[in-house]
Amino acid sequence: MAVAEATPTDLDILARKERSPLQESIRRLLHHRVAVASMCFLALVVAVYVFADNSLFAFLTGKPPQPLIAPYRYDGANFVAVNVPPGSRAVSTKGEDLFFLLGTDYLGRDVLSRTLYGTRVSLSVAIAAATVSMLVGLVYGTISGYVGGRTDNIMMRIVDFLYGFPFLIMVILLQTYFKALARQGSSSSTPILTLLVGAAGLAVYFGGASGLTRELDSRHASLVQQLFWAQIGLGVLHLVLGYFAGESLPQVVYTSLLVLIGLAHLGLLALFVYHGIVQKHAARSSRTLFFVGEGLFVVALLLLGVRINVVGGILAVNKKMGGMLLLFIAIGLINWIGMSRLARGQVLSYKQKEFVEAAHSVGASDIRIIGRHLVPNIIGPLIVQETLAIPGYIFTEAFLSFIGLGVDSPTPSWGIMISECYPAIRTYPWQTVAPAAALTLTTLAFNFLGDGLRDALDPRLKE
Amino acid sequence: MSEHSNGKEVLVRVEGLKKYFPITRGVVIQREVGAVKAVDDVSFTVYRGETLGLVGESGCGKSTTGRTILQLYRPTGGNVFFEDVNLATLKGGPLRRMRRRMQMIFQDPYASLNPRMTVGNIIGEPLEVHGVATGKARRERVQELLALVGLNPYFVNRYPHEFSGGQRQRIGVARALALQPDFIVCDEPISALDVSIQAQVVNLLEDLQNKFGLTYLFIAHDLSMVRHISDRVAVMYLGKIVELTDRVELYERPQHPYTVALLSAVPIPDPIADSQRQRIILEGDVPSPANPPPGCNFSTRCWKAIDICFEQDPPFIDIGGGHYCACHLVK
Amino acid sequence: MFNKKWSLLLAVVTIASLLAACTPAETKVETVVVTQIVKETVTVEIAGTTQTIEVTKEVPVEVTRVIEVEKKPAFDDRVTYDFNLGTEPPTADPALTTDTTSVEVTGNIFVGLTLIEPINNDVVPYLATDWDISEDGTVYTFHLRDDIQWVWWNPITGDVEAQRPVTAHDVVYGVKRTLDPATASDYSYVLYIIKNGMAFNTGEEGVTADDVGVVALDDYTVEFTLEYAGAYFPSIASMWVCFPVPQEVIEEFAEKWTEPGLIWTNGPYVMTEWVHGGNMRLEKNPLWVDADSVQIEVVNGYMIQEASTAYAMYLNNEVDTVGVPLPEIDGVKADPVLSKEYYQAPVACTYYYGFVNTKPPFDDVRVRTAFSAAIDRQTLIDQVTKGGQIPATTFAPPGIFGAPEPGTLGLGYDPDLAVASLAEFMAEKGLADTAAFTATYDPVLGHNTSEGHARIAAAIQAMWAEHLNLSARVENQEWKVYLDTIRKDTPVEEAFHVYRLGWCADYADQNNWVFENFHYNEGSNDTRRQCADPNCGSFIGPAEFDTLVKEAQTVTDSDERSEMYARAEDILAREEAAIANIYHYTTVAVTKPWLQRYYPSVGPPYWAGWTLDWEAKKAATGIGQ
Amino acid sequence: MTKYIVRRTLWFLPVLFAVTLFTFVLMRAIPGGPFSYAGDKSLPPQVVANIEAKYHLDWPMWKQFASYLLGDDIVDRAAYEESLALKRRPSRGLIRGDLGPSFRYRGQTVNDIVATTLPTSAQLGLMAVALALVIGIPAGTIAALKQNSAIDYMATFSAVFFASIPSVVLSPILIYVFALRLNWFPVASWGTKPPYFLGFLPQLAHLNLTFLKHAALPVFALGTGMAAGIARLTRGSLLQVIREDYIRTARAKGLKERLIIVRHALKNSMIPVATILGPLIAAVVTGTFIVEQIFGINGMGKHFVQSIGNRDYPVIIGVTLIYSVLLVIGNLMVDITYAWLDPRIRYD
Repeated sequence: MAVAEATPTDLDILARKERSPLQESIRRLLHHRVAVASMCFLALVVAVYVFADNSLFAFLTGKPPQPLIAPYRYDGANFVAVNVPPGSRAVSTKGEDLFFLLGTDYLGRDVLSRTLYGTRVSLSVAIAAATVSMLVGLVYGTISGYVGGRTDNIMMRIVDFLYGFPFLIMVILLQTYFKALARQGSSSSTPILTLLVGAAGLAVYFGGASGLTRELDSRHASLVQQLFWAQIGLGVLHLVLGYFAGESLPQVVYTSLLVLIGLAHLGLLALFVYHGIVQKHAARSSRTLFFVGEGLFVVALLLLGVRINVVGGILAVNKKMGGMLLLFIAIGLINWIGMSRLARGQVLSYKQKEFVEAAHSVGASDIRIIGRHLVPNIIGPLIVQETLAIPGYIFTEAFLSFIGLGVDSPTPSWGIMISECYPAIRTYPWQTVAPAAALTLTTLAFNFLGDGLRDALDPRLKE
Repeated sequence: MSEHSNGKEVLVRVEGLKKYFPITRGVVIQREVGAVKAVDDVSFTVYRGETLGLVGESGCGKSTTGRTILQLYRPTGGNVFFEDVNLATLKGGPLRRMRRRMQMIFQDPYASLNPRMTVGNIIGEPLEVHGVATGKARRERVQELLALVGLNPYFVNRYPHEFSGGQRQRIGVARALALQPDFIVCDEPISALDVSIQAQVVNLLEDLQNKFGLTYLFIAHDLSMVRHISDRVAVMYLGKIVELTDRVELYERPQHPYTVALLSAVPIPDPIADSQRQRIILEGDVPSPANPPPGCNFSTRCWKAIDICFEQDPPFIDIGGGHYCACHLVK
Repeated sequence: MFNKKWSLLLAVVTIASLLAACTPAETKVETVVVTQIVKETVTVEIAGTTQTIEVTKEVPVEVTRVIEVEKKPAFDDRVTYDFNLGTEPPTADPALTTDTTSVEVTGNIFVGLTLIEPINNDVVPYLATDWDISEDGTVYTFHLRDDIQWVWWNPITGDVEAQRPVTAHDVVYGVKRTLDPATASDYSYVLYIIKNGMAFNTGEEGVTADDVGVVALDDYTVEFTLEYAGAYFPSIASMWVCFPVPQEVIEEFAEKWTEPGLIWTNGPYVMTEWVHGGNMRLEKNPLWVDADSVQIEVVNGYMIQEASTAYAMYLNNEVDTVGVPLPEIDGVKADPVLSKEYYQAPVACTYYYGFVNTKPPFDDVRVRTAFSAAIDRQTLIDQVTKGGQIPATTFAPPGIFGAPEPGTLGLGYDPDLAVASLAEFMAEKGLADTAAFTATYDPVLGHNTSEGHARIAAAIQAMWAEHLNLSARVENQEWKVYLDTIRKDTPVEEAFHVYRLGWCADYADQNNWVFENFHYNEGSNDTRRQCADPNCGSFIGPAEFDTLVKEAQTVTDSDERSEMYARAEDILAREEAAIANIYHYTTVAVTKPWLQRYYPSVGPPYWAGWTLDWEAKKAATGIGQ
Repeated sequence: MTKYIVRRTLWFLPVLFAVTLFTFVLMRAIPGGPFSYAGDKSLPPQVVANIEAKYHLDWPMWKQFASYLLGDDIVDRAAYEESLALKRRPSRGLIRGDLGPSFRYRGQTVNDIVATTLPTSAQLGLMAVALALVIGIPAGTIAALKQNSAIDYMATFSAVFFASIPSVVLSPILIYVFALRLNWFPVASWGTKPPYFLGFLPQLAHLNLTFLKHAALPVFALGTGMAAGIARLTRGSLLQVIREDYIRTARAKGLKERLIIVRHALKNSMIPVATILGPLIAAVVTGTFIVEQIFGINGMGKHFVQSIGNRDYPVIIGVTLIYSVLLVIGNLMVDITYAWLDPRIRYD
């Protein structure tokens, strides 16, 4: 046998990947015992989240999901075993032998199964709200801080405005509104007005585009033509999807397709404006016609999408998720404010750094500077902040459940389980204890993880 | 390509360059209540292949001038011609394309390198941005550059925090060289370094200039280093260039009172001469650039000032042999 | 620096404690500011000439009340009944009252013309001693007692002072005020039976308050003229919308007239304290005609909304009686002490599921029959609601005039019928199995967001799954949105297939039940009976049910009326299967052994008839020692 | 500084206007009106029309909003005169401090409701904040000073633990243990009632053991979570501060350790605590629904939730506005406290 056909050269060793600051932080985090324990616990929770039932595989096979980790389905009522204490056995009406490790609730549903399924809502709310508020806050704060000047001023005034808005009342109002929409949105008819706007837009657009093709030189004219047909194509696709494919496609696919098309519209417009061909080479009238028509057309198509597709789609997805989606949106949409302030402050301090100027001087675009230079540097404190905010989101979900604005029954969430069962805390304590313990442990883990992350990212704190 | 009267080729021509930073008031509606005149009507030319030193106290607008020339700050007024292209009117893509030809080396080697990027990515970024080289070619080019500035080419995957100050400045130089520019603004590239390292970096810059025929705008507050490296030297005071001439001419025959005062403060490496020379101590503080004095900017501190100095701004004129000066007393 | 701060703090504390020690706190003047509108004549000089101008001004009138606060509040050794009102009563104004909490308050401080006697639900004389009915049944003449006084509780002395006797004019004023569109009374429509009542209330051109068919023949005789012969009018006359109210007080204090210290009342109790949202205190009216028989002297009502908290207060001897929260019922029944204090009494309310009769597949009577017959009412009561409710097969509960005995008519649990009906329907539609049924129609059961409704819905969902082998989805909506959704004019696509609703008696007559709820065009008809199109834009016409309940209004012979209503109920629940009646409510309460109380099935509890063993209560709770 | 405060105060106005407008529009967008039903009974349209006319809900939206903001006399003189003639309260407008009538509680105005319930909530909230500060700051300080000791671990753990228990779980447990089992405290209700001293303080005559007994459990239920949060913040920021150079300098000067902590470190480490205190006070002073609900306290918290359920529009806007006002005032106080804690911060 040949020995060491290819020995690694010294050069390769020298060129090895060095530890990045991120890896340093991870290494420090892994030395934080409580944080590691929290992460292990959260990993367990995530495992429960994913494998509570086999819906992942069931999605592929199209069969109804079966419980996997959870002993029973979360909505399996057993009238033979209502409110039985932990460790009880019962025989169902169909003769199955049932065992309830943590007892049952007022409909004879297994408390253990419901608690396990409950991770889905509570964790989803936590993660989704954190992601939404993080993304929105990051984008908003970064733009505000990066662009600076008057834009920054206006954007921060808006944030100041929102800072005076009562967060909880807004969530309650929004959630009430969303919940009310949930049934009404399912059957909205095609708005005539939108169609009219779209038709008018198309006509004007056509006029403008044909004018432009005449006035521009051949290269630019062909670009306008291509753009025009691309727009028409997108519009037709849009309409076809909206009317005919709406029912047969899965809602998620369908909604995301429509959103993509809408974005593509805007993107094309932006591209065109960016190149500024039209401004330079064409007559003012054709130019105006073109832009007004284009704008109307896009607005009409988007409106159409929003009316019959996006809202309907979102509501349908929301219904599939047991009412969670709108909860995410409500909580996330309002919590981004603090995040945007933090992001802006960080951007302002990094914007001054010479490496950003250096990037400018080599001709890097703004997007690149934000993406490659600013965001990687400011993301750390934001992640810490978001981790520490997660218990708050979980509590908010519990609170909304308490006042009847949480997810739809019978989808279990810890908040709903607690609020349904706490009046019985004297008689059937196990019904409250299980979800309360799960909730407390999870928030505890997030809190400890947040502390650990902060220590890891800011090593000065540790002696 | 414009030729100057003295036969040297002009690379950069700055005409009446102004950079004002607005001072705003108001919470809801912001209104401008004044401006910091960081660069106030500056004109000069840089010839191909030369090193133009730019000196002055901190806060006089040297760095701003350098950054405004490179369009890192958009000028408030005036023109910057790079060869025949007016950079001040360029935007977007065309400007970005011009950036390939002019680069900058920064003062603080710690702040000018992104701590989250590897050296390879830092130096390779210009190549990537302009699509010069990607993938393997880019890596090879980066290693070439590292070697060129005297660093081990196999450091490409290291992070800036693993290097010393001098090494970092070399990385900065390598980044500036990546696109093979014609013109480099060196913004006090050595003032943050230890004295022992300073000479190495300056020598490196000189070597590179010789090798690639680079043109430098060398910004510094250290007159002796400027004397060492520059062909010509411009002296700035409060947003204006007060004197611009040959290195030798300036150091031998300074005309402007401010230059005279500045040079008198330079230590001479001869203890006897140093103790015998007359040092001019300027009184008072530099006036605020937001509210410069009427007349000559230097009038408030000038020991030679006469009445006209307090009323009229002296013109920046050639007093002979390419020696420019802005002083009523110098004709 | 530190010493300074500490000394400042010390000073503040000292001053505060001195204040606390010095304040006599014996009397406290409290003022209620009432805005009054007055016209004033003002003389002004304009350009040298003097002019008199009439100016309308809002003048704040301060009504001062001084309350004695004793230094050491001596124990009030009067017979005190503590209970939980549950919520803040939205109003104490009889004309605006709509909810049970307000009815409980107004019913005890005001008297009606008649009274629904709490034990047998008979209509008995109250303010009216007797009444005459004209031949055609359209004119009712009530003769009033002359010994009932308007009383005012004097907040300064704490005494109850007689003002003047209650007369027929007060009754007329009360009725017309309820009907006055400016009063904006929710329940004014109940009085539409009175001649021109509807015309006046809806602001019909040329109809004024004088045209309304109610007049005072003399001080103690009042005559009502009705639109049609309404045999149930004496029941209506017991309602708060007909209460006599004091005109002078209402005109003086406008909206604030129901505040203690301002309000005049005429019932067995007077209101002496109303902390909005906190508690309400009422005291016995010593000038009440039957004051000697009123044993409970002070009534203290808390406004605790959380049922489990109120129950904990009962356990802690803080209230004398309380409703038992659902999860506690089993525990109470098992507890040796509490089980003796436990009582369940029927209440004149019905819980039912309505079918949207125009929404497929529920536009087919066989489907409605199947879904109704598959609900095992008794199991639901035993397992879920637990309060000993009565399984309902017809709509109106026992105690309502004309209500059939539960279980004798209508449709109840009948799994065989359910399966057969559904099978017949599916065979006709060519549906192979129930999976196909679900896939085709996706039936949705809606309820308003509440844990109790959710439990019942989940249980019934399970029963449908068990007996019919099909799955219905359950959706819930917030109350106000829900009410919007279930209206008959909601687009049918947005409507649920099945919705839940409850109904409680306003007055003890079937007219309030089958007619007001299900008559095809004069009732609220949320089930969309007899609608010509799915969205209920027009009607097919009266069916037998509609003719019966309309005619029964005017029939004077009570046996005949009862029979007509029995037939109507049978049609509604069985032949049309427009709704699925589920159960008739019960009150599930625990009461301390020292309290003797009634559980009226219709109308409010009248505390005047209750007794409380004060010594026993003091001994058990340790108060006053 | 004065100028700064004045400017910030002026800035309140557009914020409050925006809050009003937003709430006004959003709540009207929610389906279901305040009057179409009485209980379960759907009302005839004529009756609903009468009620809506009384509250001017038949006006176009802009006019309703203008009337809410400015008052009937400015927006529609004729309607104003008519209201006076009918002895009704015309809207005097938000600008004159009139929050309007309650739709649900006929005869009460939103001002009445706020005057009754806000003081109760404020008493509960302020006591809870006081408790939180009294427990949280010392606990956090001790934990920071004894970093990585057993005390620190205990304090940190219990802080995180208490911050992780929702009050909906804690409150019933407190009632069960301390009211029903041990009989130390009453189950529910609040120990003082209006009229209040200075509009929000309990009457001195009511300040007795009974008041404290009623307050004990809800204050504890509300305060522990906050105390835990404050302790964590104090610890974290104190740890950061005592590593700063000036503390080292103070140590080098030979100052007493206690003096260093109290005079130098603690004051500077209070900045993050001050930051959260503003919104925190605004939140608890206007009432926390869960604690008030479970302990049967007549506070403002319930109106946040129930007024939306009742579609009681004026109450929704009213309580939202009160909350916003407290929030912006709280934030202003925070900024002023900043300046006091950190003299480097100057506002002008």
